Amino acid sequence: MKKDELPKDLSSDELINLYKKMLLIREFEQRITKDTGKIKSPLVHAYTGEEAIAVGACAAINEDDYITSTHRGHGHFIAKGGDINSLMAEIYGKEGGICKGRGGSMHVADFSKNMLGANGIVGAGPPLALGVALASKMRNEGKVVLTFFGDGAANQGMLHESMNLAAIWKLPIIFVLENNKYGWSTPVDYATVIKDLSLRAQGYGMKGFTIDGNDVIEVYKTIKEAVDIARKGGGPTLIECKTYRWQGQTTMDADKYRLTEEKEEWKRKCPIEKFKIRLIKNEVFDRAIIQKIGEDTLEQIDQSVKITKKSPKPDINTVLDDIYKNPMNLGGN
Amino acid sequence: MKKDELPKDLSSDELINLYKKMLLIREFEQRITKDTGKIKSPLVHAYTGEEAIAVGACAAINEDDYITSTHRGHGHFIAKGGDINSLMAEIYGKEGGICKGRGGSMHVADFSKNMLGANGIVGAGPPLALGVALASKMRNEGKVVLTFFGDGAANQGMLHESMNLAAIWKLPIIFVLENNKYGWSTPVDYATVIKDLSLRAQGYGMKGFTIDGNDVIEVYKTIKEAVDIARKGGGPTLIECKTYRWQGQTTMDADKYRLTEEKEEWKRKCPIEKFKIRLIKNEVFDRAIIQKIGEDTLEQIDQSVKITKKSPKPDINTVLDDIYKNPMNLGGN
Amino acid sequence: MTEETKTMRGLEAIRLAIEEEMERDDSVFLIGEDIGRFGGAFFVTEGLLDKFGSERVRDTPISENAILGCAVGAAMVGMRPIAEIMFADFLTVCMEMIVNQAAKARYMYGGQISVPVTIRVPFGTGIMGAAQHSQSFESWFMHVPGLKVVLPSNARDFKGLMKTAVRDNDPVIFFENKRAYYQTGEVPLDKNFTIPFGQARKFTEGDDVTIVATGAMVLESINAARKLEAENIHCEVIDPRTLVPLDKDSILNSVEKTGRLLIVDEGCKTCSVSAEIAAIVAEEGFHFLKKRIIRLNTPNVPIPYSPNLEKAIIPNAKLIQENVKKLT
Amino acid sequence: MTEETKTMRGLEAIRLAIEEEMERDDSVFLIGEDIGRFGGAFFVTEGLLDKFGSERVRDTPISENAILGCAVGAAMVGMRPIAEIMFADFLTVCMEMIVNQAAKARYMYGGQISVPVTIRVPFGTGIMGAAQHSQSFESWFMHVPGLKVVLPSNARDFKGLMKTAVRDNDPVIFFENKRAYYQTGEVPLDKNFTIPFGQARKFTEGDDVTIVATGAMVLESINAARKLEAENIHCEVIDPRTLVPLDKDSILNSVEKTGRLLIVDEGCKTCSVSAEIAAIVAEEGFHFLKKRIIRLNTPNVPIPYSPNLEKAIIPNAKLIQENVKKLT
Ligand SMILES: Cc1ncc(C[n+]2csc(CCOP(=O)(O)OP(=O)(O)O)c2C)c(N)n1
Ligand SMILES: Cc1ncc(C[n+]2csc(CCOP(=O)(O)OP(=O)(O)O)c2C)c(N)n1
Ligand SMILES: [Mg+2]
Ligand SMILES: [Mg+2]
Repeated sequence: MKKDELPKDLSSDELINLYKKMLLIREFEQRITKDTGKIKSPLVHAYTGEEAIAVGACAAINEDDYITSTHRGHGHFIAKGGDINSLMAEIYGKEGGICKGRGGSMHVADFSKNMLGANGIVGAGPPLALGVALASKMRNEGKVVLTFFGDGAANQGMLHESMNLAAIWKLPIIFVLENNKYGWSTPVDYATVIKDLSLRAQGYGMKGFTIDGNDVIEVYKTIKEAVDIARKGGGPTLIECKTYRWQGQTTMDADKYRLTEEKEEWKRKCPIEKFKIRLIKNEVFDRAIIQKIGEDTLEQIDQSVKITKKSPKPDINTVLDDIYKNPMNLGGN
Repeated sequence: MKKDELPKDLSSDELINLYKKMLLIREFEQRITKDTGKIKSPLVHAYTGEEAIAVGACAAINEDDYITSTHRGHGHFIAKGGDINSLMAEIYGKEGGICKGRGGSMHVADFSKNMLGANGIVGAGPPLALGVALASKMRNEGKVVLTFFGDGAANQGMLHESMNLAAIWKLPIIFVLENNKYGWSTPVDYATVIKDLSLRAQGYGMKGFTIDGNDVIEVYKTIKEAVDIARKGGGPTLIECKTYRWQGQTTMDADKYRLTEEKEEWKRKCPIEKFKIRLIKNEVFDRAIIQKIGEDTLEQIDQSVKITKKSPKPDINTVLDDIYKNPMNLGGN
Repeated sequence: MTEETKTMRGLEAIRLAIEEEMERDDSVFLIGEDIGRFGGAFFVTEGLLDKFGSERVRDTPISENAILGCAVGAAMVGMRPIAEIMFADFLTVCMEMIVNQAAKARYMYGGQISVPVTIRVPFGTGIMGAAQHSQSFESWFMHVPGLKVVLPSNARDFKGLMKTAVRDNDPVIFFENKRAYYQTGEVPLDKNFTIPFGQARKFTEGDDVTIVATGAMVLESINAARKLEAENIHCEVIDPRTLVPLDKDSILNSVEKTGRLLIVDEGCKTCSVSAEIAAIVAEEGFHFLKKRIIRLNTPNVPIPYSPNLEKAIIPNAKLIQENVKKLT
Repeated sequence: MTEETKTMRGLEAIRLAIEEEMERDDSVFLIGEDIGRFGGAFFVTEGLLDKFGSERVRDTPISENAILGCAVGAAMVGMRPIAEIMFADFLTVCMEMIVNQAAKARYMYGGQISVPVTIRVPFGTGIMGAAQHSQSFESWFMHVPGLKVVLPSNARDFKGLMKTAVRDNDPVIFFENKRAYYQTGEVPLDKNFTIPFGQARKFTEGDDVTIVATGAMVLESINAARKLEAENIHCEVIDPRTLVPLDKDSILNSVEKTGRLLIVDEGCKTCSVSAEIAAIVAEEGFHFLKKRIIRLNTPNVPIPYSPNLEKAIIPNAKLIQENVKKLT
């Protein structure tokens, strides 16, 4: 086996961590999918197959940088360092969930990690990300924002407004377009004429790149570069990451609109498998470590399921809590 | 004087008609501006300085082709063949107005001419134009739609959705971007980074051109080409016409945000004056005819004011008419 | 003459109505996200692509303003589009085409045109949709003159009212209750079967209390009324079926008889459908009232994800029973 | 202790409040179309650019979703933005950020954050704005839990409530009545002057009829009440000032005294503010009522352009007088 170029700014541990995180997301989603019947929600979206994007991207930013996510947010949550126990519990709708069971899969958020929320509205993350980036800029925080969105979301009006605004104000924001070839059942090549969606960046005077979203290192490097520019006041970048979702649109989707061959083809491009082989080739780790990581990962997930099961359902007496921060004054005059 | 190239498909009469229409718009807006005090509405937007776009564009389509307009719609209305008496009366809020005094300046429309309406919402014309183009396509009418919008509107989310949809379905629609350098008080070079907004067409896989919007012949020719493509099923085109509005945003706008030099500079590029000289040079008409056209135009406008003044205010007993086409059934069970 | 009917679910009744109208009238076409090959998020349009082709069953990108622009614009020039917005919650991204364009075009253009568009919108709770996939926004549209607002509660009405909506010459927003999608009912097969707008339907007769309910709350109310019969409390359950136009007469006539009014709707309480109905009766039927009016609504809270929380806030038969008793 | 005040127009009172809050708190900033050099469509923010610079007074392209995205997103991470949407009518293009994001973020994320954003929205008739520049949409937002809805009617309240809005930790939608912009009033100059949310203001005292009015209808009601005094009819004119939270107690206490209720608001009648207030009283104050409730609203019609048509549909003092008499 021959060594190839791995980024010099990443230590072996960091490289292994990328692998671990991707695997954790993968196994988490597998478990969620297996548990669909118990979770019952028809609106759970698994990130399987796209792990390299969230993990590569989040590795390229600091802990106190921000991300906004999508309806398909578990991967972003985990990649940004969110706790899988509270993630699992949330998807199960339990009191111990990160949103106390109020949000569910489509609204997982961990503000302590600056993971600013999955979002049920396609395209709603980027406008919010503008505000976060603006706040960072106005307060001279030097923090950047990654805003993830899909190929489907790319055709939402809000996206256009967001990219233009980010560009004119040179906001520290990276538009991470996860092009997994479908918006629900709609193929991206039906939804738009152009091949590479990053082309749209030109229309806003912004840089745009299209990269292999299944290559965690390529994602890491490209985002890192864009982040460096953004942090220095150079403004936003659009990065289209080509990938594929392995599962149906939701964990309950029969997925009849995609060809088996296409799915098989993409499974052969598995981002985790690909990276594993590369790390082995480069002698970053070996089969024994891999085995151990695999076991630890499953153990972690089993653990989270156990904790989730012990977590009670949310108390119905709290159902009207947390609507407002400042209590409502209803006094007479 | 030396002759230059004039389009061969336009007869002298047709060329003179372009001039007449531009002048009619110009004088109409001058009159409206003079009458601001009588009209009272603070939301009247004059087209002065931009006449070549509406006139050149509408000359490039057939009478039964469609247009959608903007808040600045008088010019489009006249160019599409609408009757200035009912236009004037509408702006005055009279019963004889084309919308019976219900719409006013921002909603002038003449559906008998397929002028589908001025619109008070910036960016709302293009989505509607999609539907009109789609109808034309589905019914094999061979009709095209020109949808006018401003440089300000270009940053509305709806625009993005509309251009993308038009492109994927190859709808017979021409996006006519009237870049008059300002969206209200906001300079276009503040509102977006790129110099030529037609660049955005690329992001949708559409052709885009930037042209001199003060040259009625250039507008005519470019639109004509795009129309021919659209009629043959070749899909949409974005045409950015660079121009300038001579007056304030509204007839009541003090217009303090623009430099006098800039205004003067653009007045020297007057589309009407420029075209007049060109027609003289080419011996299409002479001073005598020009004189006559000028007088006729003013006469027409005086006439329309007279008619307007005679038109009664709308009858308040009709105020609840025309909300619904099918009467509301309110019977018991 | 007996009516030929078939048992089917609500969503199939809508599909049947659409299919019949598309067969009847070439100017009817469908537009929306994933409505073609996929058949729609709730499978209402399943099979229609095969039958009518992709020209008339148009899948779109995720661009709700463009979807409604297509629909409203096409209607302005004589087509009869049926647009689907996948969840009522997403109306927030495309209000413009409905509120400022479709609703107003006829009036503000001085009656020059009409806008025969139908906008289909699934709404309501029951699928763990949480805050952004469970909302009931019908009262917003009741507040917008120029629109007609339809909200059927059962399979039969889905069919009859959908057909009327498509044939109507004004913009109609057609709210489809998610729970009602899955409930079965007897649906007339007659292709001329339509239900006129502005006619409420009375499900039970009684002298004691009038219950006005919409959507999923109709069935809850009927169930409550049945239980109450056993206690000798007789309720009239009235479903307005169309909110604009609203059949005030049926409501007022019933209140004249009972003197007592309970209103049940799934929207958050403030400024909901129930507010309007209460206000109408307080204005026009006050002299009939023997007791205060009671409104049962989802309280003013975003819809939570966890099913036990959701269940705790949505009115149900038990709550209706309890409140009817407060009035008697 | 006498209060130091200055006479100013409504729009200047808002400006003063904003200016004071921007001086007090660095995290307050302004964002909107043409709010900087131009000073805003109604000149509310005139002069603030010069004072605070373009970082804190941010002109934007015509991209309302991006404007509100900036505001809501920044608020989620601790800023206190004040966004301007130029006319209420344009809320149709940017409901998403208000309804599905700002209003719900705190609840659906389990209380992790709050969203201290203020959204300023001029609304109402009176400037020949026609169908798309005259609307009153406040009831839509009352229907959305998580938002606070403020609607002052005069200069003093503009100042006091704007300051409270900026300091409040929840999303506030602040409706600014166009007619009230130009009416003058005495405005306190004290920088600590604020008016708490949820406290109605009573303008006149009386035993005969309670008039609840909002926005421009408050002045019409006061004028009507003054005229009616001459006929020995004594009305209480109550302005709720904030619609969410709503000071029900003040309304109910007044109705307890008078037994008669007239509600006047400028929104189209169906599902308007007046519907909710009527419903609340029909539910909670029914036993006080001696007569039916009357609502005066703009009828369900798009706003016409011609001033005589517009005038014909907007409630005014004369109509209020006539209707008060119907109740006495
Ligand atoms: C505004 C809006 N429109 C439609 C939907 C329904 N919807 C949820 S996910 C989805 C597909 C999104 O596609 P994409 O952006 O490519 O993300 P992916 O699911 O592929 O990750 C759709 C249409 C929604 N949630 N919000
Ligand atoms: C959605 C919306 N936002 C804002 C406005 C207010 N407004 C009216 S005209 C205008 C400027 C439009 O600029 P542009 O599109 O360049 O057209 P122009 O006036 O220059 O012809 C603005 C901001 C509006 N009418 N609609
Ligand atoms: Mg996708
Ligand atoms: Mg412009």
